[in-house]
Amino acid sequence: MSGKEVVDLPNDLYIPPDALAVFLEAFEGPLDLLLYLIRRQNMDILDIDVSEITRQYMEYIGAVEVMRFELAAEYLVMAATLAEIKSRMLLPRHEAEEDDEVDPRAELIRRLQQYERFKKAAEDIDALPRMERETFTVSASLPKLPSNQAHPDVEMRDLLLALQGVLSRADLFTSHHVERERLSTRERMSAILSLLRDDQFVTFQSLFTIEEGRLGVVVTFLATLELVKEQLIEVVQAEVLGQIHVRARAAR
Amino acid sequence: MNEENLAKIQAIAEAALLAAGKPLTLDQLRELFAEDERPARQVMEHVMMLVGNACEGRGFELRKVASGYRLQIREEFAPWVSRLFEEKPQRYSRALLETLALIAYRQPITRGEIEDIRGVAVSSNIIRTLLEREWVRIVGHRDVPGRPAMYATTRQFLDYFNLSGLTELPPLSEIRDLEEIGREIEKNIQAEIEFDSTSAQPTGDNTSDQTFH
Amino acid sequence: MNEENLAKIQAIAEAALLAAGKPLTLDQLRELFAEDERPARQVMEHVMMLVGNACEGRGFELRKVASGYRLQIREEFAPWVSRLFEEKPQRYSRALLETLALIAYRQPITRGEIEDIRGVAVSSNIIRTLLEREWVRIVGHRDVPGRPAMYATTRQFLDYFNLSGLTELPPLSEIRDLEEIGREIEKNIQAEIEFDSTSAQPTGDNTSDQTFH
Repeated sequence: MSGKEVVDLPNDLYIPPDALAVFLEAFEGPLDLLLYLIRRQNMDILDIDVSEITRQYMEYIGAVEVMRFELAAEYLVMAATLAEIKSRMLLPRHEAEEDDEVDPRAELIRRLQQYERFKKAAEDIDALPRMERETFTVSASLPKLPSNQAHPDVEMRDLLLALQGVLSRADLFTSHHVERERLSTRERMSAILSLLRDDQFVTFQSLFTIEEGRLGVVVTFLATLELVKEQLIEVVQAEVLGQIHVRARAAR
Repeated sequence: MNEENLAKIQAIAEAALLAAGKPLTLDQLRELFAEDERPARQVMEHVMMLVGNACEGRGFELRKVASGYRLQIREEFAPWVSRLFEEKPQRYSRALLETLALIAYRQPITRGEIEDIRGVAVSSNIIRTLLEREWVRIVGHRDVPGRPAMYATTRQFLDYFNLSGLTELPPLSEIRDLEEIGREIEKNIQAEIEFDSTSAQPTGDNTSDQTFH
Repeated sequence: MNEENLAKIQAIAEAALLAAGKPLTLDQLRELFAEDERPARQVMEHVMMLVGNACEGRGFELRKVASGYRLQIREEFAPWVSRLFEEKPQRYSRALLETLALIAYRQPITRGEIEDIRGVAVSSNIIRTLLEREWVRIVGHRDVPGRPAMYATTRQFLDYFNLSGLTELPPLSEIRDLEEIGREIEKNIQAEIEFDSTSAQPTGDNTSDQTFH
């Protein structure tokens, strides 16, 4: 139904009817379209021939509407704006008032200029060398890296607090039960046990270190007794008054 | 700091940049070293110069971008290297690029302000894409009804476009203020000479566009 | 094939290997070039030798692996490079600290004994972590069915906590008195240690037997 009317499109629009949709999409709005029209006419943006531009703009809008393409509302608003500027341009200008009177086109020119500079800025940004197009990230494969398990720090107070928590929960762990055994004894128990590794007997004597003095001897002795009591070691004396030997009841 | 030591730091820095696959700051590079062997900032800066020089004539180069130093393929080899990748580099729509440009040059800016300048609505898709790419982020809300979000660009944006800062963006074209326009129109009409934008005086507009953080 | 041409092919090959981030075969490298400029296999092989030589004294080296050539960070720089991937150490769980404290105060002690006192199971992870950290060691096995290992603390444990011996650990009586100060410390720690401590009283929850690596 619109074939005839499409033929009536202004020649200087140079748009085949079926390309109108594409054409519409090619513009980023009414300002973009206006800029196109201005540039095509080789007009100075600062001295727009409003009536000519308005005529072309309206023809374009008309053609699009005839084709029943959906037109963004902004295009219609701009059409109204252009019509208004055109009518104001037709009003006679008084010489005397010229200084105060603002050019009716001023606001439009400002907007066009503003838009144009960001349109240009967008092109500039698009032209910047960018990753994945002009340049690429580099990476080399990794050799075997040392295990990087960074260890958490622990404060002594955290440790004590944890213990306190256990103690207050565990009834069987009464204070006298634990406290009777001095830590030095328990430490020595561990030390003795680690001496008794290979299921071998060692002499009882060798557990003691003379340099530690009387206190050290006592600690070692208590530790040995405790180990016996806990059935962790066995003590063997082959003959009366003979050498005493000890070994772990369950060495590794 | 002797030569040998410098060479070692240089090799380590190069290795780290290759391993990281992303920009590293001077301090991140320095922190690779234990405290007792950590190079001073000036030393590290010097080393980075050495790293850069050592790329001379090779397939890659050292670049300083917003997030730090980065080794990257030289632009001249992109035609060959890009054949490695099936996917063609993504193209961005004009609408997206214009929106991005407005955010880059006019940040912080609201969507409404972008729409005012572009003269059309900005689709939510564009904003979402920019946010997802982490090229822009919301830096606050304007204290007006509706409290619209204000957008600004990110370091990732700068990194992606090979910039070390917003000041490296191509300068905005000048815009002549209205009074000036009026005078010039008159002049043009009278002299009928072709107008070219020679006005040497700073417009003041440009500088204000360059304020960033 | 002139020198200049070789140098260009070398740079492109290097760029491609770095951009690919994975091994490339000789043919994959050759296919980066348009047919009319594609180097012969022998030429490409020669170029790979040049690429390898050019890595001399740098942070990376050329390796030939089953699936082709690849550029790899030199192993000697692994200690520094690995710091890039260092994760922030997490905190030890309450369960681990309790286990450690019990081993310190009740050594030699088996896992079963620890569980008896704590009233909950001790995860293998905890024991493994303590062994790996070399704070505890196995000093023997208890002569009961299953021959459970007996744990004791190590010299490293003492060193870490700046103790010359276990006797320097506060006596248990003092720990009981901690209750008072404890509350205050607890408050501080609560923010730091990550265990759910919604209730103020020390509970037997020990949901904290979680993993922690």
